[in-house]
Amino acid sequence: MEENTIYTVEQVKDRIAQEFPTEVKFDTKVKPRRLFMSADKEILFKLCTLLKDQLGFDHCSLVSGVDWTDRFQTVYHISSFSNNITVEIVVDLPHDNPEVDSITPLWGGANWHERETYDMFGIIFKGHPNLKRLLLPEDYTFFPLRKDFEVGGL
Amino acid sequence: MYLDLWQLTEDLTHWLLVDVLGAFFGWLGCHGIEGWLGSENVLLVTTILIVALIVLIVGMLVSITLIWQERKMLGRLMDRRGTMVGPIGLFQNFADAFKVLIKEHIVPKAADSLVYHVSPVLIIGVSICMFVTIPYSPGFYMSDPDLGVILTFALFGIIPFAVMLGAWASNNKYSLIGGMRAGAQLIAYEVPLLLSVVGVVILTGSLNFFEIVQYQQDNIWLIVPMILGFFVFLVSMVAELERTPFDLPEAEAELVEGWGTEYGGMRFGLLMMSEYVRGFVGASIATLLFLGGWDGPFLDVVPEGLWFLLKMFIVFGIIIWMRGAMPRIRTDQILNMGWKRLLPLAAVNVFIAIIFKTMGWF
Amino acid sequence: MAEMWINMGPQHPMTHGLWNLRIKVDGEIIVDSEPVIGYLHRGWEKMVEDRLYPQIIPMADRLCYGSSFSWSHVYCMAVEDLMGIEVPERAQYIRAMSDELQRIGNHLMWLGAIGPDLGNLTIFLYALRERELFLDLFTSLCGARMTYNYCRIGGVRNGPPPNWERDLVRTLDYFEKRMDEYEDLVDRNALFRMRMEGLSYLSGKEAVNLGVTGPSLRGSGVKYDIRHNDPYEIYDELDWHMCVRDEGDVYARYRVRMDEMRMSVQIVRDILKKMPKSGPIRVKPPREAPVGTGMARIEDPRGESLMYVVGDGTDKPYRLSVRSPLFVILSAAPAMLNGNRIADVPSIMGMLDVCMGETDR
Amino acid sequence: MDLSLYPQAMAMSAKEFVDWSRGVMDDLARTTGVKKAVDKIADPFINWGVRNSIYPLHFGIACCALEMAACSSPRYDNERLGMVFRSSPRQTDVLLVNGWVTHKLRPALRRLYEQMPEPKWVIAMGECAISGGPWYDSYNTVQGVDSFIPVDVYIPGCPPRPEAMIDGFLKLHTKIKNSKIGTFMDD
Repeated sequence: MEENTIYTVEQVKDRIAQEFPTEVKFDTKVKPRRLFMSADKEILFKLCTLLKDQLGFDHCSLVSGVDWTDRFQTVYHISSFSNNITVEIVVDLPHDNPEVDSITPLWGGANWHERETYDMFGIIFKGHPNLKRLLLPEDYTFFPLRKDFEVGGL
Repeated sequence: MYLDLWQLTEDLTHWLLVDVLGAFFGWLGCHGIEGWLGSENVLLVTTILIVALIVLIVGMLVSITLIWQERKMLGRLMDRRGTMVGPIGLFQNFADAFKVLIKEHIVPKAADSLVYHVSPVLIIGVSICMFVTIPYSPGFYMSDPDLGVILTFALFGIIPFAVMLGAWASNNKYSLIGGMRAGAQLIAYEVPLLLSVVGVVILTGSLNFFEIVQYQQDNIWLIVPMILGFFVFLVSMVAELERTPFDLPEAEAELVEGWGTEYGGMRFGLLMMSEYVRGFVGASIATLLFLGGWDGPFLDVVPEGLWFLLKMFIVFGIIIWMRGAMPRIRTDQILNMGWKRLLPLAAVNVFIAIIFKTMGWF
Repeated sequence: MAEMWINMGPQHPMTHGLWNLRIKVDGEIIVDSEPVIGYLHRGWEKMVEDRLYPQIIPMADRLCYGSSFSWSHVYCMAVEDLMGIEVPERAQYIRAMSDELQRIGNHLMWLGAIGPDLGNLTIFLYALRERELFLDLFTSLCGARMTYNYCRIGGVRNGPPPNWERDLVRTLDYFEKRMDEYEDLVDRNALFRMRMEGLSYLSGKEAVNLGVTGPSLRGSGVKYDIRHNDPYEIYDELDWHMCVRDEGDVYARYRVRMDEMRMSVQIVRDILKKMPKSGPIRVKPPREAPVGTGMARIEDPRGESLMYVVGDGTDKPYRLSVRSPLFVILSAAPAMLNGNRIADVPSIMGMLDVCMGETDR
Repeated sequence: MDLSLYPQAMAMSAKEFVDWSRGVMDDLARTTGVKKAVDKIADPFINWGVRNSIYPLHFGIACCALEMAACSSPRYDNERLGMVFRSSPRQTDVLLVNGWVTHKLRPALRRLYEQMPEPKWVIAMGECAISGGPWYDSYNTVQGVDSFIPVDVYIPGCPPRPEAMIDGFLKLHTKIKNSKIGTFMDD
């Protein structure tokens, strides 16, 4: 972990574009200390490893999901303590088979976020140590944050 | 100036049994009953029973006042009013007592019913037994055993046993842990407690409360030579009474209500009461052994019992003050403190007493 | 004694909310632990999908009742990010000021809560006594004691009332004196120190990896405060510094929070000096949000709170996801608990300032 | 007076004997008017005692829990009214439900209610406990705590101020005063 090297947003962007020229697409939005991108689900773990080990991103802020009815998205907010940059990675998943690599082995802080996302959307995180329901009782059969679950359902 | 309880009761009994009842039966013509009522044994037994009743009532009233003192004083320490039911909150404890009287009595399904029921009885019984040994003044006492000090501490020693029984019988994990803690802590603090008393015994040469107080009246209050012993005694006594900072067995934060978690209704009331009965006894022993008992100025005007109670309330006030200012300490720390700090200090105190005795200073 | 599992909760004096800590003990030592949460889960994220944007503000207040303002603040910032709204400068100052007052109020509630945890009720009542003063300030500012409904998308609802500055300065002066009293009671008491020092060590690296943020992270010696590292509102113009302790134990976490209270007082004084006396406090937001995403994060009293909002062109959010600081910190609880004693559970957990409303959502 | 079993009393088992003698004593007290006299004397005292020593369960659920804590702060000081928060349900009289109840919590709350000894009361504090409040369309909350435990006093507000909570407890005082708590043998 190169803790002492401080990267700018541009440098991080160049580095990622250099490693993953086709798999990662950058958003056009520009904001200070923010970097927006979308990535293929196959290279997510590799991308995160790169972020953590070489670019000094040591804090996983949030893992959440979005249901677009035709596809799922998982959204990762990963920030760096040394660079003061927060990256937002959006990963598209097919609606019938939502599976993605777990990033818990990299950041312990993602553990419960992934469990919660599974709890709410039914997205499977491969390689997660303990993927069980977290907030809802174990015997629930539905995933409430999916769009086909009505508000005020039950 | 003091009230001679025994003499007074004897007169009262004599008047009641001989002059009133005896005369009545004599008028009826039942001279057998009249003679039996006037016989020595009957008079003695009745006197003892009446004295016991008076001592019990007085002791209970004092203990209830201690609860009031604690609630009020703690309230003032915390910048609030404290209880305000009745005039200056004096009736709060009676309200509590009436309430627990009618509460439903629940026995947990998996509890060991017999032991669950026996344990609070044992605790409150042993606590009330300790009234027997505490003299309030030269005239106001229940009994005057030669080994009064030993008897009191022996009764104190039964409590952890009863606590562990009750804790185990409740079939609750918090109770069990609380009971184990109570056992470990009470046993660990008996030793420095008794050792700190040894110094007093060496100096006064007696195990009788009356002789110890007489010695202090003749010479000096023992807190002066035995200041170290008094400190050790007070700390150990707080631990023995399971009060903050040593209230681990009832640690509310982690063990809900400690070993008494499953006790509700009247049994909860009794356990609460016994805690303050023991508080009264503990503060009384400190007063008798170190603070000169009923000794004090203006003895020809002020009753001696009043001096005793005043000192006792002050000692209990210090204990309440400790509760207001300190947090609870941890299990390992409490045992460390007992065995590694207080025990050596108590031993040093014994040596000091021996030196004083051999030099003939006190 | 054989090993056994103990359920601490849902009703337990240690929890300060509603959750269940399952611990496996060997005698008095904890060998394993597992927090069970979800007792307060009411489907916040699902319900807000059926609410208009302004209607969500009072609901965000109820995310964490201890620090309501900072939650509605982060929500408004996220929606402003989505809608592309620039907040007037005076509103930014007022927001930062409310944030800091909220931080003091919340830390006072925490200070009160650790009192019974450590076995002393006095500090509880002292802290609550001063908390009332700050609640009074909030009542005069926005009319409610705890759930303010004060922040607005594009600004704040109203400016400070008359005599606000006088009341605020008086309260802060009084409060600083009281801070000395707390430190007399806690820091100078050997028993409190015995209970807290050297307990539940968490190294900086471990804390970062576990996602711990806020005072707990700064207690482990990591210099990270979003107000400083990712400044929002006008924090980069104010005169303040981060409070960091290197020890990594419970006492360090306690100290960081106490220092933060003093620092908040300093920040509020600075804001009073620099705040423009007049000017707009609010811009009118559009009713519909554009298609896109917005994200905001602020330094909550408990750590990093983040909201991510997805707009789909209607007047309701398509998705609003919340990062609660305590949600992540609780997942790190086993790392802090294992190896300690049962008696330390309340002091370790109490130092985290548990608030289940935001954790379960 | 059911004395018909008197000849068999010697042959009864202990439990039967206790039940039988209790019934006899009860009848005796009723017919002779002892019960009335005892009630007349004891009822005011016991009712007063119950009124003035209400121990709520130390159980914080949500927002209102902070107001419950604030209620014991020096400014409001609920100990004036004899209220002491106890942590064990066995030693409490009032279950103060101060927050929304989720489906995961519901069995636990019901169990806490069952664990409390009679006489006991329930106070629903805040909108969420009364009717679901802001979470009226949630998939995981119970809409009103009175759907599964009987509630005696409702304290509206979101959250209610501590004064409102004290007022709720005073309402409970009135309710107890008008009830028959404190009369004997009135099963």
